[in-house]
Order: sequence, then C-alpha cells, then structure tokens
Amino acid sequence: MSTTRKKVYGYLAEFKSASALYKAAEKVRDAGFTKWDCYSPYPIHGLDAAMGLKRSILPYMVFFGGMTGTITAFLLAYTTQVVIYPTVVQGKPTNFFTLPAFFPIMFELTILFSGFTTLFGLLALMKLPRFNHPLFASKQFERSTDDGFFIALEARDPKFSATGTKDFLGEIGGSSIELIEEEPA
Amino acid sequence: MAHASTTAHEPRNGPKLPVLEREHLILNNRSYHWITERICGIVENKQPLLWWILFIPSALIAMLGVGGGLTLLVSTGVGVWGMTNTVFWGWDITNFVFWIGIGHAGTLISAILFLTRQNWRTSINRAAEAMTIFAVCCAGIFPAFHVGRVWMAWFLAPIPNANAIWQNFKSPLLWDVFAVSTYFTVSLIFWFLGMVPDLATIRDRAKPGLRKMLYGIFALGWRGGNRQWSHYEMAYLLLAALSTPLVLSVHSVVSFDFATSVVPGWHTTIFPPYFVAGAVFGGFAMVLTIMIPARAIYGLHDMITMKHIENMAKIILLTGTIVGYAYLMELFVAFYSGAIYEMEAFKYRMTGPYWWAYLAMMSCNVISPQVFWFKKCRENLWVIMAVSMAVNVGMWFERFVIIVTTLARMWLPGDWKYYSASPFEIILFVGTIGMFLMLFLLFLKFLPCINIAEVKWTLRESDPHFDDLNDHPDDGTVKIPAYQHELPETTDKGTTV
Amino acid sequence: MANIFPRWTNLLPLKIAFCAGTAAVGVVAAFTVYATPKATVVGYQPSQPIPFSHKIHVDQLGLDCRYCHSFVDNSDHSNLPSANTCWNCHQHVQRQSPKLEPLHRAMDKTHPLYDGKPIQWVKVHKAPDYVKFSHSAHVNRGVSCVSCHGQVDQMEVVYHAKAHSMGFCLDCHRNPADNVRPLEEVFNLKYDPAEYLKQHVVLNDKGERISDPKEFGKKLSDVFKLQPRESCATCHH
Amino acid sequence: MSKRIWQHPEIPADETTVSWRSVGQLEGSPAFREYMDREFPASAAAMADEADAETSRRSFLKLMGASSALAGLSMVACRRAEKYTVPYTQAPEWVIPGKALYYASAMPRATGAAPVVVTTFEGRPTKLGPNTLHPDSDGTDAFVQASVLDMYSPSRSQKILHHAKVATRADLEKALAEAAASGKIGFLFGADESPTRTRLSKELTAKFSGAKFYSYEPLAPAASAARAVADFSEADRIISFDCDFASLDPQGPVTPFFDRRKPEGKGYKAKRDVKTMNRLYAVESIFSLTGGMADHRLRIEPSKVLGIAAAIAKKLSVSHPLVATAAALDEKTQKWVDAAAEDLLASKGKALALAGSRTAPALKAIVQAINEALGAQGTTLKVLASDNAGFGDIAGLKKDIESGAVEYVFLLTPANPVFDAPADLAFVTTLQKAKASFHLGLRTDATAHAATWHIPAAHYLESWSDARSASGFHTLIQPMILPLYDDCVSELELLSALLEGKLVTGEESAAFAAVRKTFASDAASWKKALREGFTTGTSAAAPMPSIEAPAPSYQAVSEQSLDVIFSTDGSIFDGRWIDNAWLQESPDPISKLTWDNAALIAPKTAKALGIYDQVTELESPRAASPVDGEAGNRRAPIIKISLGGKDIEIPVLIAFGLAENTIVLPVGYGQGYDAEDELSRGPLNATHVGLVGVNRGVNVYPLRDSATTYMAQGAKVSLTDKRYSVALTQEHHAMYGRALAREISTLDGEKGSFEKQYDAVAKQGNDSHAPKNMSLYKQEGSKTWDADKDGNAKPHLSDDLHQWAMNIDLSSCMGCNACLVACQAENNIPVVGKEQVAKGRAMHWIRMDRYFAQNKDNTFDADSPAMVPQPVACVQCESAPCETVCPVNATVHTEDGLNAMAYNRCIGTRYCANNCPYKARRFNYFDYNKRNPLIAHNLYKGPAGVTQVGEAPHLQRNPNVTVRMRGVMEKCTYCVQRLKDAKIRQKRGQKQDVLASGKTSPEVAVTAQTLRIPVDSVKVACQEACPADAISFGNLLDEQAATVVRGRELARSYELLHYIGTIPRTLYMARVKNPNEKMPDAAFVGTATIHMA
Repeated sequence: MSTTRKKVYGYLAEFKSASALYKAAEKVRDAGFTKWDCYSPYPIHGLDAAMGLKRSILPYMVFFGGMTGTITAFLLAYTTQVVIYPTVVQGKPTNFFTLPAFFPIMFELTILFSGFTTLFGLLALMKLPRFNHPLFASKQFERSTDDGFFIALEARDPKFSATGTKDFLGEIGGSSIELIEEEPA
Repeated sequence: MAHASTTAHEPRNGPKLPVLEREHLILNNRSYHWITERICGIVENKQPLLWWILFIPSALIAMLGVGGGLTLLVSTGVGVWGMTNTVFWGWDITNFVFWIGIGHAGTLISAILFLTRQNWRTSINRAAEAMTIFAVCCAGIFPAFHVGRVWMAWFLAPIPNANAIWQNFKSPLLWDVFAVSTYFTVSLIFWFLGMVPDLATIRDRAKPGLRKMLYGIFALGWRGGNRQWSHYEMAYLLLAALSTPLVLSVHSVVSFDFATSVVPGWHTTIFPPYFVAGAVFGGFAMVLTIMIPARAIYGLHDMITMKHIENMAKIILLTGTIVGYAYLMELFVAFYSGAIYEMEAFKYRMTGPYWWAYLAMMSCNVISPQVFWFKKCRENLWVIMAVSMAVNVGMWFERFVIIVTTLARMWLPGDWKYYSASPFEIILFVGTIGMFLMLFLLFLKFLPCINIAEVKWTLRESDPHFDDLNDHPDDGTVKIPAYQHELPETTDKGTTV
Repeated sequence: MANIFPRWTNLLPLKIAFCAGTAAVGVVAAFTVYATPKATVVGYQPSQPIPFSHKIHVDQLGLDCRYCHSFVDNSDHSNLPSANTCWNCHQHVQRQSPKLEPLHRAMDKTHPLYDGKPIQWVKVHKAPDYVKFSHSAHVNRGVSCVSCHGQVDQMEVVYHAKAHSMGFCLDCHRNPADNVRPLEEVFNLKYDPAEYLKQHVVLNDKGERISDPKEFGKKLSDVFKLQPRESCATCHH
Repeated sequence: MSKRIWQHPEIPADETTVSWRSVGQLEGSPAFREYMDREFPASAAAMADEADAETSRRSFLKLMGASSALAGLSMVACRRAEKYTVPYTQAPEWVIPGKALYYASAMPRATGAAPVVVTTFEGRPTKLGPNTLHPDSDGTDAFVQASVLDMYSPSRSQKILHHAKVATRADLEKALAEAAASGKIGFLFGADESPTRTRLSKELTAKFSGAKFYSYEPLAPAASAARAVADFSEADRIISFDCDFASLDPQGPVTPFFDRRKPEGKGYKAKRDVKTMNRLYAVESIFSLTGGMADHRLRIEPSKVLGIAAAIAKKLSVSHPLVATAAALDEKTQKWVDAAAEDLLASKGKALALAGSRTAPALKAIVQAINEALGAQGTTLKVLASDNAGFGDIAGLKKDIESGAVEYVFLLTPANPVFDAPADLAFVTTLQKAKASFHLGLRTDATAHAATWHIPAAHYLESWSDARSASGFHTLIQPMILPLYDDCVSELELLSALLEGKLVTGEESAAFAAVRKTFASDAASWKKALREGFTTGTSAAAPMPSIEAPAPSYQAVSEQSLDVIFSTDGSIFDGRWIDNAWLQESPDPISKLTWDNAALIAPKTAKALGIYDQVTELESPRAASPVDGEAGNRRAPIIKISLGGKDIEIPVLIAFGLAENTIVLPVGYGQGYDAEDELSRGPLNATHVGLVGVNRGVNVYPLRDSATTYMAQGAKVSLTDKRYSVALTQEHHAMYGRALAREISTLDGEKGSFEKQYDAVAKQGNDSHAPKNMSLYKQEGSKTWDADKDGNAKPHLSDDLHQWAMNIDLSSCMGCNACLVACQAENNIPVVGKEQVAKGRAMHWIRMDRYFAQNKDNTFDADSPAMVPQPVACVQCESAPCETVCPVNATVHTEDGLNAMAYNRCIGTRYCANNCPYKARRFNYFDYNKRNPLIAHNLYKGPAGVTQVGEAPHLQRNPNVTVRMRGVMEKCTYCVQRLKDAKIRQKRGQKQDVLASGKTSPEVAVTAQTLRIPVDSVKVACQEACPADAISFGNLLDEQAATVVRGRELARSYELLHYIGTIPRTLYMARVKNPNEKMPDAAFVGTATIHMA
C-alpha cells in the first residue's frame, strides 16, 4: 500500500436508469449539495431543474457577440466605404445612404461572431478543453458516454463527509459507489 | 457489472398517466448500448471491402481531378477552360452554385428541423452536416480558383494594407465571400460541437494508444456531466437558431450575384426564395443519394427508417414544386415586362442553342419529383434513388441554364457566342465529385456518422419519467439475445454482459 | 481506466491559445514593421559607382535640382544626368580625383580605360510598372522634391527617405495643403513656410496677413485650384 | 530567343529634322549619332537574359537600356534586386526620356501616300496617326495603323539571301556591279508614285540605255499617264460601279464624302439640312463598305454591271459606242436605272460616277463617258499627271526578259509577283530566264525565294523617301530609326547604288541625299517641309486619258456557270500583310472572318448549289447556332471551284446581300503551310511566311489570269465532304428586333417625316414604350446625395474641369477596322491567334458589330439587306453595372467620368464583364503577351510554353499603357493615358501665367481656363484614325464649343440600351439615309430599325 496521501475528489455512484438518476438528483439537490454533477450519455430532459441549475447565460454572451459582429461589419464597411476611401461605383452614393448595400455583410458577420461566441463561450462555461480529470481514472465512468448514469459528489462540497456521503449515495439508489482520488499534481 | 437493461423495473405507484403513443424513430426497441455499438462499430471495425472499392477510385479521382486540374489551371490560365469574352462564367460558377446548393440540406436538416422539434432528424443530421461541410469545400474551390489571379485572391480580405485600398462592400461577390465563409465556419462549429459527446464515446471505448489520444483531443475532455449538458444544449439551440437564417441567407446571397445584376434572366426579385428552395431541393436529393447506399452498406435500417426517407421524399416533392413554380413565374414575369430583352432571354433559354439544358432542367426538377405524390413511389427505394439522382442532375442543369444560356444570348446579338466546356472543366468537376465522396468515406471511417447521444435521447426510456409510467410492459426491456448475434465479433467483450 | 492525458495538459489549451494569440499579434506587428514599404524601402542606400554627394553639390555649391535632373519639370520621368553633364565641370574641377574614374571611362578620351560606356547608377527610387507617376505634374503644381525624396540636399549618399506606398501617395492626394508650396520654392530644398511668410505678405480671404504655415497651405491649394484625384485611373492605366 | 544586334534609333539627320509637335524646340546635333554608336553595344549583350524578364511594356527600354535615362518610374521591378539606371553618356538633344516625339512622314501606297504623324519614344516608333496638316489627310485606315507592326515583325527578312542562302553585302555589291556592267536592267516598281524615284529612274535611263521600268501591284491598274482623283466635297450625287471607294479602292480623299453624310455638316455646326447631304448610288456585286453606305444599292452579278452602266449612260444620252451594250432590264431595275440617271443629271456638275479601278476597261470607258455627260471633270473629278507615266506592266517585263532586252531585273514592288501575278504569266519561270534577279522586300516571300538575290528592305519608318499623296502633293517620308537589321536597304538606296556604284545605307543613307536633291530648295523650306511632312507642290494637271475598250462579251450567268470576283481582302489586302498579326486578327469588315479567307456566296445561290439544304436565314430562328456551328465549334463546308480548267478547294461562308450566282474569292492567302495545317496541306512553302501567315487560308491567285484579274466567268462549284474551322468575331448578323444600330430616312415613311423620324430616334424600338428610368438612390443634386461640409449637394462626378464623352455617328461610320487597329496599337492589345478568336476571346477593345437588316416588305429586292455597322467599346456608363459588382474595387468611376480599370487590382472574377450589357470587357484568359499565342498549342502549355518577351513585337508597346498579364480584365478607358498626358501638359500653364504676371505664384489665382484642356485638342486613338470622322470626343464642360456636345444635343443621338439606365457617356447617332423618292426601293431605305418596337 502506498502511503502517499492523495487528495480525494469525491464519490462516484452509478444509477440504473435515467429515471433513477433523475430522482437521485432531486434528492442530492434537496440535501443541499452544490459541488456535484450528474453524468449521462445524453442530455436528460428536466435534469437541470432536478439538479437546481440555473438557465445557461450563454444566450446573453451570444447576443453581445452578435451585436459586436453587426457593429464590426457596419464600422468596417462604413469607414472603408464612406470615410477612408469612398469610390464612385455605378453612381451610388458614398454616404450613409449606401447602407442597404452593407446589410448582407452586417448580417453575415453577426452570425459569424455569434457562432464564435457560442463556441468559445460554451467552452469557457464548460471549462473545456480539460483533458485530465479525476473521474477519467474510474473504469466504470467509461460507460457514462455509453449507457451509464452517474452522480459524483465532490469533496469540495461543504456537506461532503467521507462516510456520510457514501451512505447517502447508497440511500438514494446509487450502486458501485467508488471513491475518486485526484492525481498528484 | 450491472447493466441498466438487465435491471428489472419497479412498478410505479400512483395514478396511471396517460401517454400518447408515438411512432418509434428507432425500431426494434434497441438499447443505448446497441446504439453505441452499432455506430461506434463503423468507426472501430475494419471497413467493408465496398468501402475500399469506393474510396480508392474516389481518392484517385480527387487527386487527379482537383489536384491535377487546379495545377494546370493555375499554371496556365483560366483559358484552359472554355469561357469566352461573351460567356465569362461557365461550369465554374455552375458547379459552385451546385455544390453550395447541396451544402444546404445538412445545416437545414440540423438546424431547422431541430428548431421545429422534428426528432426524426437525429438519424440523418450528422451525415447531412458532414455533407454540408464537404460540399462547401468542393464549392469553395470554384470561386477561389476561377479567378484569373488566384494568388491575388487575398485582395478580397479586408486587411489594412500599405496601399490603403479596400474592398467594394457594394459587390454581391464580396457578400458572397462573407456569406460562404461564414456558412462554412458556422457549419463547421455546429458539426464539431454536435460531435463532441460522440467523440468522447469513441474515446472511452478506444484502447489506449494514439487513436485514443486523438479522439481524446477532439473530445476536449468531455465528461457528460449535466452541468456541461446544460450549456451544451443551450449552445446547440443557439447554433441552430443562428444557422437557420444563415442557411436561408447564404443561398439568397448567392442568388444576389445574379439578381442584383442587370442581365436579363438574372435580374429577378424571385431569385432568393427560388434559390433557397432549389438548394433545399438539391440538398435533400443528395442526402438521399448518399444515405440510401450508406444505410444499406452499414445496416442502419433501424436508425434511418423508411419514415425518414419518406419525409425527405415529401420535402423533395414540396421544394421541387416550389422550384417549378419559380420557373413558371420567371417566364411570366419576363412576358409581363414587355421588354424584348427579357422576353427573348427566356425564349432563347427554352428554344435557343441550349434548349437541351432547359429540357433536362425541367424534366429532372419539376416532372420527376411528381412521382412522390404516390406513396408507393415514396416507399420504393429504387424510385427514390432514381428521382434523387435525376434531381441532382437537374439542379446542375438549372444553374447551367441560368448562367450559361443567359450569357450566351444577352443584349447585343453582335456579341452572341456559343460556349462549350473544355475537358479541363469537366475533369475538375468530376474531381470535386471524387473529393466529395472521398471526404464522405473518410468521415464514415473516422467519425460517428450518426449522432449517438441524440439518438439515445429519442429512445423512450431516455425520458426521466419513463420508469414512472406503468404502461410500458415491455418497452424498457431489451432482448439481449436478439441483438447480440448481430454484433460484430470483434466487439469489446468488456462492455457487454 | 487511467487518464490518457497527464494533468498538466489541462492548462495546455489555454497556453496554446495564448501563444497563438501572441504569435499572431507578433506576426502582424512584424509584417507591419518589416514587410511594408515603410520598412522595405525606406533607408535603402546603395553605394553608387561614383560616390556623388548631393550635400556638396546642392547644399554647399548651390546647384539647382534641374541642373542635372534637367527634364523633371518637363517630362514624367526625372532623368539622371548624362555623363557629359558631370564632365562639364569635372574636366576642370577635381579632375584627378580617383572617385571619378567611372566618369573618365565614359568621357575622358585620354584616360587609359576610356570606353565611352555610360555610367551604371544604382536605382534608388522605383515605381512598379503599373504605376504612372509624372514628375512634371507634381513639381509644376507646387509639390517639391522634398515631399517624396526627403532632404536630398543633406544626403551624402542618396537613400530612400519615404515609403512610396500607395498609402503614401493617397495621404498627400487627400491633403495636398500639407505639401504644397509656392511654385518658386519647389526646388528650394531649404524652404520653410514660416520664413517665407515672414518675407512675403500673403493675405487670406479676410484680408489678414497669413502667418500660420497650415493656413498658407490651404490658401495655396485654393489659389492653385489643386484637385488631386483618388480614383484609380489617376495613377494606373 | 536568338541574339540580335540592334541598331540604334536614329534621330533624322541633324539640322534637317524638326520635331513635328515641338517639345521645347530642341535641335539635333551630329554628335548624337556618334555617341549612340557607343551607347548601344553595351545593351546588345543584355538581350539574351531578357527571355525570362517580366512581360513589360517597357521591355523595349530594358533592351535598349543604354538609351533610357529614366529615373523613378521606368525600370520595373517589385523586388529589391539591384537595378541600374543608365543615363546617356552624352545626351542626344530632343530626346526627353519618357516623352513622346512626333514626326511627320507618310506611308507610300498605290492610291496615294497616307500622310502620317509617327509617335516615337526614345527613338522607337510606336504609333501612327494622321497628319492633319496635310491637305490629303484622310484618317489612317487599318493598313496604315498596322504597318508599324511590320517593322517589328519577328518574321521580317533580316539577311541578304543569294538563292535563299545567307550572303554577304560584299557579294551583293559584286552582283550589283555585274548588273550595272550589263546595263540591261529592268526595274519593277510598285504602283505608288515617288518623285525621287522618278528622278532617279531618269538618271538611270541616262546612265544605262538598257534600263527599263515597269510598275506592278496585283490589285492596282497598270501605270498610265494620268490618273483621276475624285473630289467628294463637291459631289452631291455619286454613283459607283463595283467601286469600293470608301475603303479598299480609294479614288481620292474620302473624308469629305463622309462629312456630307451628316445632315448637320462637319462638326455638327449647322442646322440639319437634308440638302447638304450627298446621295450615293451603288451598283455592285460584292457587298462592300461603300455599298453599305449607299442610299440605293443595286446588287447584280459582276458581268451585268456594265449593262447597268450602259443603261444609265443611255438614259443620260451619252454617245459612246459601248452604250449599245445596255442590258435589257426588267421593269423595276429599269425604273431604278432611270430614276438614278435623272437624279444624277439633275445635279450636273456636282455629280460623279466611279468605276472600280480593277473593273473591265469597257466599264471604265463608259463611266468616263457618263462623267463627261455629268460635267464631272474639273469639278468632282480632277485628272493628274502620273509620275509613273510610261512604266510598263508585268506582262511587258515578262516579254522583255524573255526577249533578252532585260537581263537583270530588280523587283522593287511591294507585291509578290511570283505569288500574285496572273497565273497565265507563269512569272516564276520568266524570272529564271533573267541573268539575275534582285528582290527587295520586307518578307522572304515566294518572290524572295525565286529571285537570285533577296535584299531585306528597310521599312518606310526606317528610310528616307518621298511620295505623292492622293491629290498629288509631294509628301516626304523620313526615318524614325535606323533599320533594325544591318542588311536592310531601301529602294532609293538601291537605285542610288546602281547610279553611284556604291551601296550606302544606315546613317549616311544615300536616300537622304537623293530626296534632298529632289526637293531642291533652301534649307528653311526643307525644314518646314520635314516638319509638316509635305510641300504644296502637286502633280500637274493632265487631260483625261482616253480608254480603248472593245465591248466585252459576257456569257450568261447561272448556278452552273458562276461569276467569280477576286476581291481585295479587307485584312491582308493583296497578301502583302499576311504576316501582320493585327491585320490577320482584325475581322473582315463584312464577313467578320479572321485569320483566313473563304469563298462568299449569297444564301439562295448556296442553296441552289446544294451547299446547304435550305436558304440560310439572316435572323436564325430562336437565335439558334448558325448551320455551321458557332464559336469554337464552327466548321465551314469546303467547296471545290473549277474555273478555266483549274480547281481549288476553299471553305465557304454565306454572305448576305451578295449578288446571286457570284462567288467572291478574297486574294492573298495560302502563302505557306507547315505540318500543323488543319487540312494537311503542308509543309509547303512554309519558309515564305512567318508564324502569323503560315497555314492561313487558301490561295486563289492560281485561278486568276491576265484577262480575269478582277472577275472571271464560268465557274463551277461542287461540295466536298471536308470542313474547315473558321474564326468569326460575329456569328449573329441581325438585330433580332432590337433597335441597336438605328437608321432613319430623309423621306417620309410610316413613322412620319424626316423631322419626325429624326426627333424620335431616341424612342425607337423598346425605348418607345419603356418607362422612365428611376433610381432608388438619391439622385445627383439632392442634398442627401453626397453633401459637402456645408450640406450642399455636390455631383458624384466631381471634376469641374473635364467630363469626357464620345459620340459615334453611324451616319458616317462605314464599319472599317481603322479604329479597331488604332486602338490595338495605342493600348498594347495582344493578338490571340485564330483558335482563341474562334472561341470568342478576341481582345480588341472595340468590337465592330455589323448588322444586316432585312426589310421583309422590300418588294424591290428582299435579299438585299441594309448594313449598319456599330462599333462597340466601353461606353463609360455613368451608372456602370460593372463597377458595383467588382469585389475589390478594381473598376471604379473617375471624377471626370471615365470607367477606370486598375489592372493591378483586378483578380479576375469576370463578374464585371458578365454584368456589362455591352460586353465591352475583355479578359486575359492566357498570358497572351508573354506566351506566343501563334505557336500551335503554346498557350495550353503554361510555363512550359515558348515565351515571346523581348521579341521584336514587344518593342512596339506604348510605354504609357500597362501591358496586362493573364487573369486580368481590360477594356477601353477613352485612352486615359492621352487624357492624362494632356492634363499634365496643360498644368504647366500655371507656371506660364505666373511668369507672365510678374507676381509670385501665391498671388496668381489659377483659373479653370488655365487648367482645362483647350476645346477638342485631345484626340483618342480611334477618333484620330477614323477616316470618316465618325467619332467625336471631348469635354462636356466645353459646352457648345465642343463637337461632342453639339453632336449629343442633336435628337438623333441615342443611348445604346437606354432601357437599362446605364447613362452611357458614349452616344450613338442614328444613321441618316438620303434616298431618292423616285427610286423603286426608296421606301425600304433607312428602315433598318424604324419599325421595331
């Protein structure tokens, strides 16, 4: 036995179905845990509420990202076409009234910037990419992307206790309860 | 090791909840694991011989057609193609619009059907999105390389430069540059994000090694926690919401290339909706053309069901009819204009030197989909395949008719000239077909071709209240022996019971 | 299952993103600094077959630009002087200077290496083939040599003083007032507008005497009816 | 590229020459030439490295590097490789690096020398324009424009040849001495007149009693004592019999004829007045450009023209024995003849009849009699003594050689007698009988190969000479440059060599002394003559020579026995320009065929002969492709023509408006074939031609005998199963119901009186009912348009000094190619070769559209369509559709109203060209300038192809116009380089104003007058070249003072495709036809577009 002290990440428990996970989640939520998560191979409808999660703030980020795109496109078009180097093409005005011609690009850049905001905002919110995680050390956790349903309660949670939490997981229907340790840094 | 499917269900106490019977999107009561096995198996197992038979020629064609064709083109000049000083665009832009059109079905299936909660999309959306990406790749080759000086194409990018000169933001072509690049980027993001959980599935199933590392990198460390799923679903919804207008805008902008010009036969306000409908039409035809064989080869009948195919046939019928309406409306508008230039542009389309192209367009696009009024035809894969192929051909001819026949007979009879494509144009087009197939086959080999997570989500037992329903005597039970023998023998035994 | 990636990889994406960002900024900055005409052209100072000093000839001896570049106000091109222009003086002055050997080869029939072949000067300023620049159009309208070539009168060896990029041209075409001067002063490389205004009475529209060089520039471009163009065909045809 | 030694350009001999348009009044110095010798050897070695040089308009300057002292702009390189600037060691006077020098000179021609002004850059002639000071200034036709390219032709003869092998000059001089010793010398001159040559020939006669003189050109009449010159300025009524006087068969300066085609007079200065217009009757078999201009055209087989002429003579009560040949005419033709004759007679003293110069003597005789009856002589017809009086013809030469009277023969004619002499003369065998023959020519053609000696000729731009212009003015020809090749000799130098016993060429040219001696006047007037290019001395007046002509007997014409016309080719004339790429590529004005010749047959005759199943229609139904295919797919059927026991096989084209039962065979083609020939005729005489002329067309000269030099009878045609690809620039010949090239008539018609038609020109066709154009954008003049800082509206085209515009007057445009070739010369437009033209990739910025308009109601002759040409170049739309679609701003509007094209910004999306309604844009599909398009398949070889940079044709380039690379769009920009030059020149006025005022420059306010280019002083290349004065160009802000403004304010100006609302700056002016109401076809004249709606 190694005497190295390992930091505990938390307990991982498997649940037999989506329904079981759902019910367990409600119980964990009601028990007042905050640092925990449910793991499933697909998004389970209604689990957010069961876990007591708030709605994602991503839409707000994307809205501002999109607006940035609109403004960028307008400024790009307006400054280059009207301010810096106006050129007479097909007798069209070189002032603000040429705006209709900018709409397509304003639209496209809005979408483009929104798309990028979605991507990067999502990654930031999910704190991904994160290649190493204590949970990956668990053999059974592999099934979380196949057909396994898991709950992991983290040691960081103030309600976490070495024995109580394990028992709690068992109570709410978890099986194969496993202590997850963090890798040494 | 416990397995969800082997666990007996506890009957729920309480009143019986009324549940509407839904049609099964996935047949034969397949389990989560079966789905995982089936889809990941395609990636994990050796490819069937047919894959190689298709891949090797398409890779060769892609190399020779695209690689060779472009080398010749760039080293020698656009003159190796058949364009003239009357018909300045020929197969190049025809092919561009053709491929871009095909690229519309993917994002449309993903995005619009997602927003409209058409759950049947889940089985086909991944492949359709991949098609989008590959079709846009093929499409991009044409406008990029049809220019006279491709090495100067960076002039299209608004980069601050010592020349202090900028782009013309009034040009539909510049709009095109932005639209197509945005479309490609957003489609790629959409496709990739959708794939992350599935890549994680493959990662988790893979044996340690380079393969696992690579899938690991692209899976970004996905863990499937609900705190991730929560944001992820929001992001997916947002992307779908963004992509929907984007899809509509891209082909509208492509149509602006024509509609904002002064060319009789191009200068038409009907073009944007007409092009979008045409793109959806052509896109679905291509999805069918690809998916029907893939379904047969990989045995995906339970996931891509006849319902999927029939739905797509109905969409083809609908959009084909819209396109047919647009064709007729064009003629009417030209007639109604009272201008000789407009009227004759269409007269010469129909009866002029390229009458055969118009005939091909009309018969393939308007007449052939009409068979889908009959359910028998919608259910006969051979008929569907034949119509899809006809629509692919017809949509190519539509673009050819719009571009070439118009330019060849424009305003002044003194400049009328007949255009015929040179072998090099044909080679490049064939090359892009090869490239498209090659990329698609690579996609089948290396990436999950069906959205695993979403398909699981469509199963009835994915409902968190599924266990509460007491009127599901057998639905939750999976008959293990029924599928076990279907599984390939190389399946990792560790994951089965 | 064990983690496939060690723990340090968790920060790797951020590190890579940071480095890539920094690199991108660096590349743009480096390109701006090293690859634009400002960097590639300015300061080009080749050594010439004869180390001709503009400082001596123009600044100290007071030669007018047009003594040597005789067609600059007449032609699009500003010609280099033919060897006989040099020889006019140097057959008498500094005749034995070893620096003048190439001139002797070209002009001095008594020189042992005389071959009559022209002197090959190294080009300092050059415009691409697709640019039409007319010297006469500029110097006849109050744009001095200095505006584009810098203080040539102070150069021992001529170098490329300004970036002759299209942006450089446009700057002046948009704002000619900054560079215009009285026609009489075009070839005066020491011209100082403030000094000029002290010596000459120039009135503005209100009848007041102008002392601000900027105002003078505006006045001149009005008086000269300067309308430099920005459309393509101004320089490209 | 082979290494060549370049001779330096010469400033025409020192004190004698003066720059024509002075640039500082600098005088030449003899020292120049001395130093030039030293300057150039340095650059000769550099040529070998030029092959990989960038395609550059300035290649020449690189080659001739030592002569170019060009700081700043000239030496091209984007890279920072070290480049050198090489000034002159001693500056030649006059040469200002970068500035053009202009000299007056002339191009000798059989019909009178064309007075020209030559543009030279650093001693290199690049462009020809008309010498407007000259009284016979007549524009410059395509041949004159293209002649500059001959000088730089890569296939130009460069070495003295003895039996087709390179020989030395010493050998030649020995042979010349032998000839001189014999004294029995025959000289075969061209049909042009040269006072100095005449003087020298007299000296030669004095020196060699056996000297005999002949003149010969295949398409010129034999020398006579006098020649008649028409004066069109006085002619109210003109009738032409098979005479293309407006284009290929000039009878006198033609500009006055066209001036009188405008109802408003020259320069549109007068109010419209139909009475000032002339009226032209044409009786012809070919559809000529003259016929296209005619108010009444009678198409008839060539053998029947004489009958018509006699009938007219009869009606005019001419007493001439040939009147008896008057044909019995059908009723309507008789009516035509009677009405025409009456009209001519009514204008007695102001009427003129013309016969083609190659037509039968009988026709000429009767036309002369008609002219007498009309009182033409002395008013509309002047007769001048010819310098060539007494010269024999080629048949005489043959007789003299065969009889031994001539032992040595000098072939100095620009013609190619071995190839083009009448076949029955078998001239090549005659030549073998001479002791020695000396051929002087620019090309190593058939005659050069057959002659004992071939001497490369100096081009007229390289030699001293003189000539007679059309009205006989003594016109000087001065060299711009020393001959490019050492061995070149000019005609006068060769004659002088025989006189003096020494061949003196190059700088000390004996020709200079000879010309100077002919001039025999003081230095001041010599200087003036050189400066202006001519003297006021003209040929003496002479009596009209009488023509002996027996009545010919013509046989009946039918499909089985066709008339054949050996027609002058619109592109290569008699074959002498077969190696001129510009002319080969310029489409035949009528058939639009390039690079080849083809037999022309009227549609109905073609059907009768079984060439086509049905009558080929002018307006093919549904705009389908023509029967022979279109563009690159076009393959013309080949027919076999049997005539007088000889056969030829030649591709055939349908020619609308041609007389029935007539075959037209353009001459001059088929001089040599190599292994690449499509019909596998080669290799045959491949060395006779260069890359341009090889494999071109079919030689029809073998069918032509002494008696049938113009027309022959009794030809039979059969169809072969072969086909031949033909390259046409225009494949659809009708307007398809679109009122494009508009026409009105001075007679009342369905659309009302002349005035009504005139005022409604802008409402013809679709424009009659199209709604007014409106723009969603705020229009010019509104404050929201583009307000300045004070909120005042300013026009979007902001230049208040210049706003350029052009008018093209279809009333005088005949559709020749002068503008097209002039534009090519001015703007460095590349030649693309037959294959590319066939595909539809010709690069000419001006597309000469030519429409036939058939009036279906035409009861007089339904198969005789009107022909209306319409040159289309970029019309510089104010609202240009091309501009808005360019993604990179490569084409935008300039402040002065030009649609600018920045070649270097262009990436080649070709979108602009698609959106151009006029299809006025041309795309560089290949590197036509860099890769030689004339070598088979070369363009398709890409980097592996043969480059042509640094080859001689590149030396012709205009240094002020960018040479375009592949992948960029190009188009007409109203010769913006000329406008720029003029503006820059004008700007110097400020300095002069300041100097004149005695004040300092800040005190002298510059006015618009100072900066504005004087009215009508800048001319664009096409306008300058136009012999018909059909193009006017100028500044809209000059208002009524400018010709262009006066023209565009007339109601017969219209916008082409007004319907789209592009607001073009180039307006077209409707053609006004002036028919005679008594004529049976009067109602159908001038109706090409009038009924279109």
